[in-house]
Amino acid sequence: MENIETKLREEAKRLLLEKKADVIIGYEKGTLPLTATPCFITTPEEADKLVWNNLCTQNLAKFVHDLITAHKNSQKRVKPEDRKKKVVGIVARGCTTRSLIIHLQERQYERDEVCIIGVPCDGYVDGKGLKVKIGGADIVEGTIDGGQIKMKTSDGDKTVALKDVLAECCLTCRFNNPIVSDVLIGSPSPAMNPDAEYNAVKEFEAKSMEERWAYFTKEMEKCMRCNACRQTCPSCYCPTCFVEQSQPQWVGIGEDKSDTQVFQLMRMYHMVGRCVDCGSCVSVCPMGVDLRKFLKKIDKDGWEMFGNRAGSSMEDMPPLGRYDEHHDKEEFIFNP
Amino acid sequence: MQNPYIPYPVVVDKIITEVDTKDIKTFRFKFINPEDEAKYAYIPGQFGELSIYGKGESPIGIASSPTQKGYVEFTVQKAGVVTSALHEMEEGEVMGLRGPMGNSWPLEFLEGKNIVIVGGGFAFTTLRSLINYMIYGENRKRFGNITVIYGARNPGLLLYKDELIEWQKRDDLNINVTVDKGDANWKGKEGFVPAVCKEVAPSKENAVAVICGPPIMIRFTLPVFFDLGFSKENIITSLEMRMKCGIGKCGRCNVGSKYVCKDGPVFSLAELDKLTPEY
Amino acid sequence: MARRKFATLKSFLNYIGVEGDRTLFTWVSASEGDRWAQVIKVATEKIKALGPAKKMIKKIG
Amino acid sequence: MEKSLIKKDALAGIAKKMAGDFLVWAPVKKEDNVLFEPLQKDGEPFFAYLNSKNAPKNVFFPHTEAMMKFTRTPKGMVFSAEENKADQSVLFGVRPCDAHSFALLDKLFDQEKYKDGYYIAKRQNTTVISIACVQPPYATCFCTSVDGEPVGSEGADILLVDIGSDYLVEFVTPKGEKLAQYFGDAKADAAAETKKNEIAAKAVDAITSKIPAHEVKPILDKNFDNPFWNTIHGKCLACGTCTYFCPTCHCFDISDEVKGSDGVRIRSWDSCMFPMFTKETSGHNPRTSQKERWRQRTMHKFKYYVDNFDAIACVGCGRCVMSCPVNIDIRKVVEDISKL
Repeated sequence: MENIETKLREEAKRLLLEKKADVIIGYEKGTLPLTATPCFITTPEEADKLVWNNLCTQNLAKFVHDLITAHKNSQKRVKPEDRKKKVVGIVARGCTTRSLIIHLQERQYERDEVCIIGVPCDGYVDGKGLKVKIGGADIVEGTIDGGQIKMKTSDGDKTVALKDVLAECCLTCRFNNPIVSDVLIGSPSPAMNPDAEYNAVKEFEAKSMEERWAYFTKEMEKCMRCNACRQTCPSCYCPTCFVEQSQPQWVGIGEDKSDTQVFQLMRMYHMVGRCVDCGSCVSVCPMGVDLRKFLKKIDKDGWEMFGNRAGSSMEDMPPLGRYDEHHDKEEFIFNP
Repeated sequence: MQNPYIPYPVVVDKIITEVDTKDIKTFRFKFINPEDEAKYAYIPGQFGELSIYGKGESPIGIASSPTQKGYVEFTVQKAGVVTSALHEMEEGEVMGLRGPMGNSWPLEFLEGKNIVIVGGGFAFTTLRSLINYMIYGENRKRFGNITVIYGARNPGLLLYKDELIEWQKRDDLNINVTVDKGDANWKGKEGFVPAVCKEVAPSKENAVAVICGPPIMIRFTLPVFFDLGFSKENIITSLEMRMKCGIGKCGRCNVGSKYVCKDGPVFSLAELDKLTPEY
Repeated sequence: MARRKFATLKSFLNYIGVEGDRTLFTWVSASEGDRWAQVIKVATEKIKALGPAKKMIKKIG
Repeated sequence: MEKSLIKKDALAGIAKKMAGDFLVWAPVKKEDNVLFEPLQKDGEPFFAYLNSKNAPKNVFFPHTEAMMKFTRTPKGMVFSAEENKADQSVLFGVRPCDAHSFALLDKLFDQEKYKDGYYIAKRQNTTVISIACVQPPYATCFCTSVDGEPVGSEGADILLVDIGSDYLVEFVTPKGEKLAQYFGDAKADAAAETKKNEIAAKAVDAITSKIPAHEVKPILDKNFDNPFWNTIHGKCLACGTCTYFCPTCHCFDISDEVKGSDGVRIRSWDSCMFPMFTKETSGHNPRTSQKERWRQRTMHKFKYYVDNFDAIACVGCGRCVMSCPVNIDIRKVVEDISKL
């Protein structure tokens, strides 16, 4: 990874110097042990902050949408002939490029407004899972070295194998290398284990309806409506979410069980053809709601019903934007 | 002790459509429990939370004067969920009223001084309360000259039209009503509020200006008063912010350390200067 | 396409444990009065058989 | 009042005994999280915790709470206030930082002019039992920078201090004394007291994370428009995690919910991090971007609350530091402000 990091910094510097990008969204070291956090680089000197490792968790595509939207809003008061384009650079792994493709398919910005620095990915650490693995101890210091995470914790020294604490979505990732990029850093990472990607969904489908409902309600009860899942999701970019509309009010704002269920159900359902399984919502959820159990079903249905994997190809149309007369199944239709 | 979150039940006693566009109405409420009226003792410049069960609450300045006994009035523009529901209500229906809330126009400070009242559009409501208070019976003697400058976009948008006529008949009030643009029947002044203020040119001697209106009006009116020599201590205004609880708990209407609902809404410009410019 | 949305919605509701028969989709043209009557009749029977909905129903008061 | 001693392994038994007599909130392990929840009949309190995931403020200020109910009748709407009553209860095992937060919340909810009956009723009827932090639970703990003490009793009615094989039980308030019988007859001697003082001093030293919280107030007074405020918010997701987990954050929203002819007015947590928080009906929003919202949150904790209540609205629990999805670290924010 060291080598990739060095190259990444060099490329970032070059892009800023050559004015190929006005800002580069990447990751820097966090203030807590074993964390990396999003950062925005606008000068070549700052590029040395950039890191690339298994602690880079979030899907940064969200910030591309935010920055370009904010820029466009600020340009509204500028005369059309004086308007400037802003090019946002982004450090993107496979899932991040999928989100960018979705933004492009959904016409959120143009291809030349984003400069994609593709990086290979071999998965990121599930921070909550790591904590569980070490019995909930507080991590005081930590390093990743040779596939091992070594930690000083409130409960003594601990070592955990990296592969044992990778995020669930990474373990079965099909697209760990960038799908589209302007600059590609390093050589592609070896494949993860995509053949197993729907195993958990299949297992869940095989349960009885009441078992499934019990699991859904149990997970949703953890939710405290902090909105972190929605806020971090690159595909959740509506200016006003249905949750916040007051005329009419679609869902209550409190912690009522049914309101939480409706919020989560509707947010997840809006991900049909749009969830790239980046795991950001799962990683930011402070309460550890098992969102992926449900979102992966949406991914599976998209693949099985329409042969689509969200954001997997620049040429594809979004699956809900088209229809295949010969192959779309009809058994869901009620024909008395 | 009275739970400050619980409204008093009131009945809509009278609805007066104020403007041609019909989206501003004055609602007169009577308390269902007579003892609540005494609990609702208010001062001009305060506001109340109008509460419609199932819709929510909306903070609105009190338009009537405490000298008007037996009822409380609010002039409300139809805008959000609650105010829209209010506009659908009919006389005789029951709803809720919380308050009174906020500080108020500084009556003690105003006493013995010449008062210049400047109002624009819909924001005239709590100024109307103040005027009616000051001109009521013996109260009038407690204040010096009273000059009123009130403007609306057009004659149809003037509030309290009957009262304006009554006020103009009095010789102890200097009433200047203006519209941005008149119509065929309009015989009064035409022109923006700041221009009329310049024309009327009230003296700064022992005077206080009470100004309330849309931000754009305030922006252009203040320089006129500064030119006339009014100090920031002697210019008073009322702020608007999004509010919910009305009693300084829910945390959204603060400007710096002050809560507009509890410590305001009335501030002098000198006080506002000490606050953060975030409103 | 509406049909794709409906197909995935029904599948998703079923997955989280909401009875599949509570969501029914069909095509009825404005000219198909008889068919419309038939659809409603059978749908009503199905829903009645399931009994009152208990999931995601909000209680107030 | 004399102090008692209890054996360390007696703690869970005492909590369970109390739970037989009234409502007891205790740390409970729920899957991977430790949360303060009402102790069920067959439930086990989890006292081997560092601290609870969420702040126990929800005991007094629940996420969602009914304020009044209304019913549509042929005679029109009839409404009834929710009674401000609360059953006698015990909040067992909060950390001193969280107990400290209650003293701070009291300042707001229990002001002279406007009293918040919903909060006050629960607060008055709840006995707070703290368990002191002999070791700082987390490396991110910084209570000593914000007027807290790891072995402090501010906001607590009873304080338990682990002095080795026993807990020293200190009855801080008359409300705490009323529960003395649950803690047995063993009285603490002078040696135990000495031990406690040693532990308390060591615990203070063990807290190595420090922020210049008191130094920033005069700086904040003058720097509302400092360009520094442009530097924090870029990566902020505008989620409410920091505020929902914060023991002292207390902003709420009020809304009505109706079904058929019945309805309820509820209040529920809100957050200054949410863009809609200050948006007015007209569309105007005095806090236009996340920059203003971050400034508000910081100012509220380290300036506005100090102006109004002479206290910093932060207890140094570190929950916001640990829970922020994008690692915006309030310790660094305060540190940076101190250098302006």
